[in-house]
Amino acid sequence: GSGGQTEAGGGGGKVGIDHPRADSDFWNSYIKYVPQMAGELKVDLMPATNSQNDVTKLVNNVQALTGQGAKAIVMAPQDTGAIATTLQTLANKKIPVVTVDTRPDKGQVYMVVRADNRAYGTKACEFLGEKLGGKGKVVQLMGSLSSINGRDRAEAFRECMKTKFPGITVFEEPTEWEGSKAASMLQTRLEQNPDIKGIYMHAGGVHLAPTLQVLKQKGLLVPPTDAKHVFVVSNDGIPQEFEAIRKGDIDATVSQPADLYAKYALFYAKAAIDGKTFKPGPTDHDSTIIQLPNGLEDQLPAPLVTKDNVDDKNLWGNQVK
Amino acid sequence: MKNHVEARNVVKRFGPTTALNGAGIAIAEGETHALVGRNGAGKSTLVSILTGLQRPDEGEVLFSGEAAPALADRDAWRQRVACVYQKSTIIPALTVAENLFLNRQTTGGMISWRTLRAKARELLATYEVEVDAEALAGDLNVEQRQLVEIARALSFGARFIILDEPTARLDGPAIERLFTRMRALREQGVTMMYISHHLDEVYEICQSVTVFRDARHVMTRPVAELPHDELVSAMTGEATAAYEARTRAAANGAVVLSAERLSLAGRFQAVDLAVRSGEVVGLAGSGSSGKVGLAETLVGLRKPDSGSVTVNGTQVRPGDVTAALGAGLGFVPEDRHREGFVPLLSVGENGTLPIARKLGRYGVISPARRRNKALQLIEDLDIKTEGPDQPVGDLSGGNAQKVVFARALVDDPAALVVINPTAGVDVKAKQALLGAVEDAVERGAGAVLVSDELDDLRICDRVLVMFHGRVVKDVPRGWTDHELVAVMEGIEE
Amino acid sequence: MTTTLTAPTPRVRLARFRDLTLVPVILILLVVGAFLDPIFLSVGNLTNVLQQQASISLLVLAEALILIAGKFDLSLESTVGMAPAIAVMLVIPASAGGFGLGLPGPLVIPLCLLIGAAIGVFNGFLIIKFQLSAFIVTLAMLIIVHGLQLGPTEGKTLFELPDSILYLGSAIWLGLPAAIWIAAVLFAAGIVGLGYFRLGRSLYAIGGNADAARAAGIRVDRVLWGVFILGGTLAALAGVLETGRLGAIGSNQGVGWIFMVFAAAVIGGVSMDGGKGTILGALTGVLVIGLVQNILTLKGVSGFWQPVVYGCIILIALIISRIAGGKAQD
Amino acid sequence: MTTTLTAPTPRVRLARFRDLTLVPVILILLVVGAFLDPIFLSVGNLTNVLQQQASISLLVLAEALILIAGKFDLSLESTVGMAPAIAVMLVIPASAGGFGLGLPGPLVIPLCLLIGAAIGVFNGFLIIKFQLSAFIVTLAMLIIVHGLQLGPTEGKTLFELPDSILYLGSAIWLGLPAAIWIAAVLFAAGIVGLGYFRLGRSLYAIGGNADAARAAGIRVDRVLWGVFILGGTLAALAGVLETGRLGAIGSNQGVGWIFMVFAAAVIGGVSMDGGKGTILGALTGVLVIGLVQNILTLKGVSGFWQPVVYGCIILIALIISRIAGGKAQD
Ligand SMILES: Nc1ncnc2c1ncn2[C@@H]1O[C@H](COP(=O)(O)OP(=O)(O)OP(=O)(O)O)[C@@H](O)[C@H]1O
Ligand SMILES: Nc1ncnc2c1ncn2[C@@H]1O[C@H](COP(=O)(O)OP(=O)(O)OP(=O)(O)O)[C@@H](O)[C@H]1O
Ligand SMILES: [Mg+2]
Ligand SMILES: [Mg+2]
Repeated sequence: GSGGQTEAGGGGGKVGIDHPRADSDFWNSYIKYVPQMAGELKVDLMPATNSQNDVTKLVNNVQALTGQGAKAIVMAPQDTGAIATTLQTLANKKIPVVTVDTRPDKGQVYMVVRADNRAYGTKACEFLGEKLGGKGKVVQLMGSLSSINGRDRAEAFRECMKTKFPGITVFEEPTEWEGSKAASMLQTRLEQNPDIKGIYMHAGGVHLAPTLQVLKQKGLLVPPTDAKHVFVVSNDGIPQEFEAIRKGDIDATVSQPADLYAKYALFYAKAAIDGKTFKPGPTDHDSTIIQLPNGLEDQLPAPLVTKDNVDDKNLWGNQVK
Repeated sequence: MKNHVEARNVVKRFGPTTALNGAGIAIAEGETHALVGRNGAGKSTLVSILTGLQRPDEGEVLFSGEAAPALADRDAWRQRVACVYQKSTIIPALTVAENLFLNRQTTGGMISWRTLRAKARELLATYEVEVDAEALAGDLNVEQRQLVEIARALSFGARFIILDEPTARLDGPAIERLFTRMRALREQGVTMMYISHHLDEVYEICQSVTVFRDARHVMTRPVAELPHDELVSAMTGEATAAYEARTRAAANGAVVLSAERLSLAGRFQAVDLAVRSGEVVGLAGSGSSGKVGLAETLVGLRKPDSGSVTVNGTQVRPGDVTAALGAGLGFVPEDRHREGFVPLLSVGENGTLPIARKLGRYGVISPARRRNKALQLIEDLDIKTEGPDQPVGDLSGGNAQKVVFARALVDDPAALVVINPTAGVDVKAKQALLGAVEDAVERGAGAVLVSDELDDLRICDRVLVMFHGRVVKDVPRGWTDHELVAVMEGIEE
Repeated sequence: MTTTLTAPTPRVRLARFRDLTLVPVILILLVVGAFLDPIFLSVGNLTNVLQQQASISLLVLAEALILIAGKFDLSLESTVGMAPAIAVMLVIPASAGGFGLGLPGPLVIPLCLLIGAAIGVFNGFLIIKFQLSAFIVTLAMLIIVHGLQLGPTEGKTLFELPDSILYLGSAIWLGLPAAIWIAAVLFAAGIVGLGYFRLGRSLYAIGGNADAARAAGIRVDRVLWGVFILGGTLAALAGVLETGRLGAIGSNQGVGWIFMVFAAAVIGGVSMDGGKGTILGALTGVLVIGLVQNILTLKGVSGFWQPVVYGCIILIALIISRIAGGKAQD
Repeated sequence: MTTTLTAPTPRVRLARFRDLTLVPVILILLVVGAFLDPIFLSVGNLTNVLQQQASISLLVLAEALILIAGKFDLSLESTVGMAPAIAVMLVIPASAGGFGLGLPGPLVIPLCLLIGAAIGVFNGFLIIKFQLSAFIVTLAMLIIVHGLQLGPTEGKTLFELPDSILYLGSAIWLGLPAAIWIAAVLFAAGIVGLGYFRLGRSLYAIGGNADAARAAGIRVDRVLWGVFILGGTLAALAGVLETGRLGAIGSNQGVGWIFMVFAAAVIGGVSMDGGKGTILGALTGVLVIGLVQNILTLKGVSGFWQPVVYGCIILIALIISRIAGGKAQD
C-alpha cells in the first residue's frame, strides 16, 4: 500500500453515515457513540440517515448521501445480500465503504468492522454447557431468522451444542426480536419442560426483562447456588444486563462492543479518505484483520462478561450515562 | 285553525342544484296534507328539513308557531315529528323487532329482548304486517321493509307524521290497510303530511294539497274543490291529459320471450309463458304470489330449479343475466337501489352500461359517443339532471328510476321485462315510461310488465294473474279493476 | 289477517349460534393439542394461553367495538407501547430515562389511560369532525404514535418502572393472573353492554346505516367519538398489562399486533363493513389465535415454516366460520 | 320539457380536478425541498426519487385497481419478495441455494410473473368462489406467502441471480432507469384502461354496486378474478424491478410496504369502499410519499422523529385532499 499520504486538512472528506435502526438498545448506544467518536477522531461527519431496518431505505439513503457529496460511507446493512448493487455503484464512483456489524456477501468493501457473531453463539454455548455439566435442556430465544446476525448466533450455538455437549437438548424459539413473543414462548416451554436449566437470549435489550419476568413468575429467579437456578446467558452487554449479572439474576452476557463499532467505523472511513490501506493480521487494538473475497474485516473482541469481570471499566456497558 | 307545522321561504342548495327555492308549506292542526310535485321538485328535501336532518340554507321551520329545535337536539325533533323517509332507514343486520324500536329499546336500564319481541309482534299484528319479528330486516323484501318502516313511524305517538311515498312499494290491500290506519290517527287529531305520485290517493285521504314545481311552491288548496286536471297541470306547468293506453293489432309476431316448466322452490312452480313480438303481457298477483320471483328468473337474476328460458330464439343459460342481455333482453329490476344503478357513476355511464361494447371498438368507450347517447336518453325519458355527468346517487328518486329505465331501453331490446317500473315516478314521468314500453313494443319488442298498480297494467294486451306461485288466469284487455282484483285475490274463478 | 310467525324458535337459535361458529374450531384445536402434547390440556398451560392473550384480547375488544360501529383504528397497536412509555417517563427521574418532572408514581396508570384516551380524542377529531378516511388517519397515527414513543425514549427500552404499573400485569388474584380477570370482566361488560344496553345497540345501528341511526335520534358523532376514546383507553390498558407481563417497555411493544387483532375479530365474525358481529364472537377469535400459537410453540415448528402453518390455520378457521355462518363475508 | 342542464361544464372540470387534489401538495413539496437542499431539484436526485418509487408504485397501481373494484389485497407485499425468490430458486443450481431443477435462466421472469398470477388466482378463488372476507384471506396470504419464501430460502438472502432478472431493475433506457419507463408505461395503460375501456369502467361499476353491475350484464366474478390475477402479476413485476435495483433478494423484500401502498392510494383519492378514485390520483399519492421520504433523507431528520414528521405529512396531505376534494372520505 501507499501508506503515508498527507493528512486531509480541510480539503473536504465528508463521511456519510447511515444507522440501521433506532429501536434497539444496542444500536442506540452505537448511535450515541458516533458523534462523540467523530469529535475525537476529527471526522467531518454529515447528518446521519436512518434506514429503520429496511434495506430499501438504506439504498435510498446512500443515494442521497452520495448525492450530497459524501466521500466515504459507513453503513450497517441488516440485509447483507440486497446491498450488492449499491456497493457496486459506490465502488464505481470510487467511494469507499465501511460496513459495521454485518459482512456483505457481495460487492467491494473497504473494511468490515464487526465482532464475530458466530463466536457469540459459541461462547454462550460453552458457558451454558459447562454450567450444566453437559446434560439437561436449554432454550435458545432466537432473534429474527431473516437477519444474518440472528442466524449466525443460532447456528453457532446449535452446532456447538451438538458437537461439544450432545447430552443437552436445545429448544429453539423464533422470537423475531420481540419481547412479547419471547415471554409467551418461554412460558409455554417452561410449562412443557419444567426441568429446563439454561437460556441463551440473542438480544438483551428485548429478551432480558421478559425472561426475568417469566422466571420470577415461575419462582425460578433464584441465586446460582439454588438447585432451581436457571442459567441465563444474554447477548449485547447493555448496562441492564450487567445490573442483572451483579444481582445474580442472569449469569453472563456477550458484550458486543458498541463503542468500538462506532470508533473503528469512523477510523477506517477517515483512513479510506486519507488513502491509507491495511493488511490482514493483528492490530494495535486487540483485534485481527482478516481477508475477505471482497475486502477486509477487522474482527473486534467481544468478551464474555460474567460476575467476575462485570465491573471492568473498559466494558462499554459500564461507560454509558 | 292554527298551523301545526309551517315552513317559510326555505332555500336549500346542493352544489349547483337548488332543491328548494323559497318554498314553503303550512299544515293545519289535525289535517292530512298532501305534498305533490314532479320528480325532483324538492319534496324529499323539504322532508329532511322538516325532520331536522338537514339545515336549510335560508328560511325557517315552525312547530305550533314556535321555532324548531336546534339540529343537534335529536330528541326534541323526534318528539315533534315521525317520518317514513323515501330512502330506507332500515338497518339490515338488525332484527325487525329491533328496527321497530331503534334507539328506544328500553326507557332505561337493560333491554329485555323478550319484552321487546313481544311488543314488536304486537305492533306488527296491529298493523297487520306479515313478518317475523325476529327475522333479520335484511332478509325482508322491499315491500315488507316498507311496511316495517310505516309501522315504526306510526307507532311513535307523534302528533305530526310525514309519509314520503309510503305506497310506492305497496300493493292494493296493503295500501288500504295503511289508509285505514291513517284515518284512525286523524280521528285522534294527528297531523300528517303525505307525499305520493298517486293522485287518486291524495283525493282519497287528504284534505288539502300543496304543489311544488321546480323547487318552488305553486299552490295550496283544499282537495275537495280541486279538479284532477288542474292539480296535474299545476304540477307539470302545462295542460296534461290522462294517459291513454294505445291500441295495437293482435300480436302475431315471433315469440321473443318464453319460459317452459319454470320452477323455483318456494316462489313459483311449473310456469309456462310465451310473449310475442308486439305485445305487452302483464303479470299481476297479490302479495307473495311469486310474480316478482318469476320475472327475476326470466331475466336471469335468479337461477330456476328447473325449466328453461328462451330469449329471442336463444335458450339462455339459467341464472345468467349477461347471456340474457346478450340475447336481446332489457329489464328494470324491482329494487333500483340494489340492482338498478351504481350511485357514484354518472347518469351517462349508468344508462349505457349494457351497451358499453357498442360505444367504441376494441373495448374502448368513446366518451363523446357515450355523452351523445346519454343526452338522447335524458331527452327521451325527460330525466331531470344537471347533465350526463351527474352521479345517479344525487338524483331524486323518480329520476333515478328513469335512469334505470333508460338502461333497460338503451339496447333496443327484443324482449323487455319491467318490474314495478313506475314506482315513485310522477304522473308525467309515468306516462313517459309507459309510453316508452309501448314505443319499444311498437318497434317490435315483446314486453312483460309486473306491477301492483292496475293503472300500469292497462297498457297490457293480456294480464297473467298469479296465485300462490302458479299462473291461474290469462285475462285479455278490457278488464275492470274489480274483475282483476277478484282474480288476484283468488275469489273469482 | 294473522301474521305468519313461521317457526320463530329455530331462527333465534341460529342467530345465537352465529356468534359461536368458531366453537367447533376451538374444540378441534383442544383435541388436536391434547393429542400432540400431554401438557397442552394442563391447567397451567391453558392459564398461560389465557395470560398471553390477555393484553391482545383487550385490543381485539377495542377493535371489535370500533368495527361494529363501522369505523377502523390501526393506531391501537402503537398506543400499547407509547401510552405506558410516556406515562412512565412522566413519573420516573431523569436518571432512569424519564422527563424528570417528578410526578408521583401511583399516577402512572391514570396517566397512561389518559394518554390512550387523548389519542382516541385526536383520532375522533380527524375522522368525525374533519371527515377524513379512518383507515388512513389511523395509519398515519400508527406511525406518529410510535414515533412519539421512539422520539422521547430514543428507542431505548425502559427498565426502571414504578411498581404500580407492573402490578396489574404480574399479580395473581384467586390463583389466576390478574390480567385474565381484567380481560374477563371487560369482555363480560362488552358482551352485556353491546347486547343489552341502548348505547351498545346504537353501535350496531351506526355501523349498519349511520343515516338511519341519525334519523332514529342517535347522536352518531358523539357515540363514535366515545368509541374511539374507549378504544384508545383499552389499548393503553393493554399496554399496562403487557408492561407488567414483560417487566419493561421495549420500543417495539405492540408493534405488529394489529394484523392479529383484525384476524381475531374477523374470524370471530365481526364484519369489516360495520354493524355486524358480537363481542363473544371476537373472544372466540382471540382464543383460536392463542391456541394455535400455543400449539405451534409446544410442537416447536421451525421458525421458517411457522407462518405458513399459522396462516393456513387462519384460513381454515375462516372457511369453517363461513360454512357454519352460512353467509358471504365482507 | 327540456332538461335543466345547469352549467354542466364546471362539474366536469371539478371532477377532473378531483384527481389532482394532491398537485398543490406536490408543488409545495418541490418548493420546500428546493429551499432545504440545493441538490433536491437536480435531475439526478429527482430521477433517484422516481427510481426508488418505481417498484412500490406498481403495487400502488395494483392495489388501486383492486380497491376500485371494491376488494382488498394485503398479500401483494409478500409477493414482491416471494415470487422472484422462488422463481430464482427454480433456476439457479442447488449450490447457489436453488432447488437444483436446472431450468433455463431466461425463464426466470416468466416464472416469477406466473407465481404472482398464481397467488392472485388463489386469492380470487377464496374470495370470489368461497365468498370469504378479502381482508382476512389476504392477511392470511400475506403471512403464508412470506412463509413460502422464508421456508425454502431458510431466511437467507439470494444473491447469485440470473442476469435476466437483474436487467430490468438496473438497466438505463434513453438516459433514465428502465424501471421508471416500465412504471410510466403501466400507469399510462392504467389511466387509459380505467378511463376509456369497457373493462376498466366495469371495475367502477362493480366497486360501486356489484349487484347492479351484475344486473347490467357485467361478469362480475370473472372481472374480479382478473383483477386479483393482474394484481399478483404486478406485484411480482415490482419484485423483479426491486431485485434488479438491489442486486439480491433479501428475506424481507417488500415486507412492510403494504401500509405505504394504502397510504399512497388513499391520499391519492382512491376510496377504501370501492368504486371511487383514479389511477392518476394514485400516482400523485406515490409521488407525494416519494418526495417526502427524499426530503426527510436529505435533511437527515433524526431516525427517532422521522416517523412523526412522516405521519404528520400524510395527515396534512389527507386534509388537503379532503378540502380540495370537498367530500367526506371513507
Ligand atoms: N344529497 C344531494 N346531493 C345533490 N343533489 C341532491 C341531493 N339531494 C337532492 N338533490 C337534488 O335536489 C333536487 C330535489 O330532490 P328531492 O329528492 O327533494 O326531489 P323529490 O321532489 O323528492 O323527487 P321524487 O318525487 O323523485 O322523490 C333534485 O334535483 C335532486 O337531484
Ligand atoms: N329474498 C327472499 N328470500 C326468501 N323468500 C323471499 C324473498 N323474496 C320474496 N320471498 C318470498 O317468496 C314468495 C314470492 O315472492 P315474490 O316477490 O315473487 O312475490 P310477489 O308476488 O312479488 O309478492 P309481493 O307482491 O308481496 O312482492 C313470497 O312468500 C315472498 O315473501
Ligand atoms: Mg322524493
Ligand atoms: Mg313484490
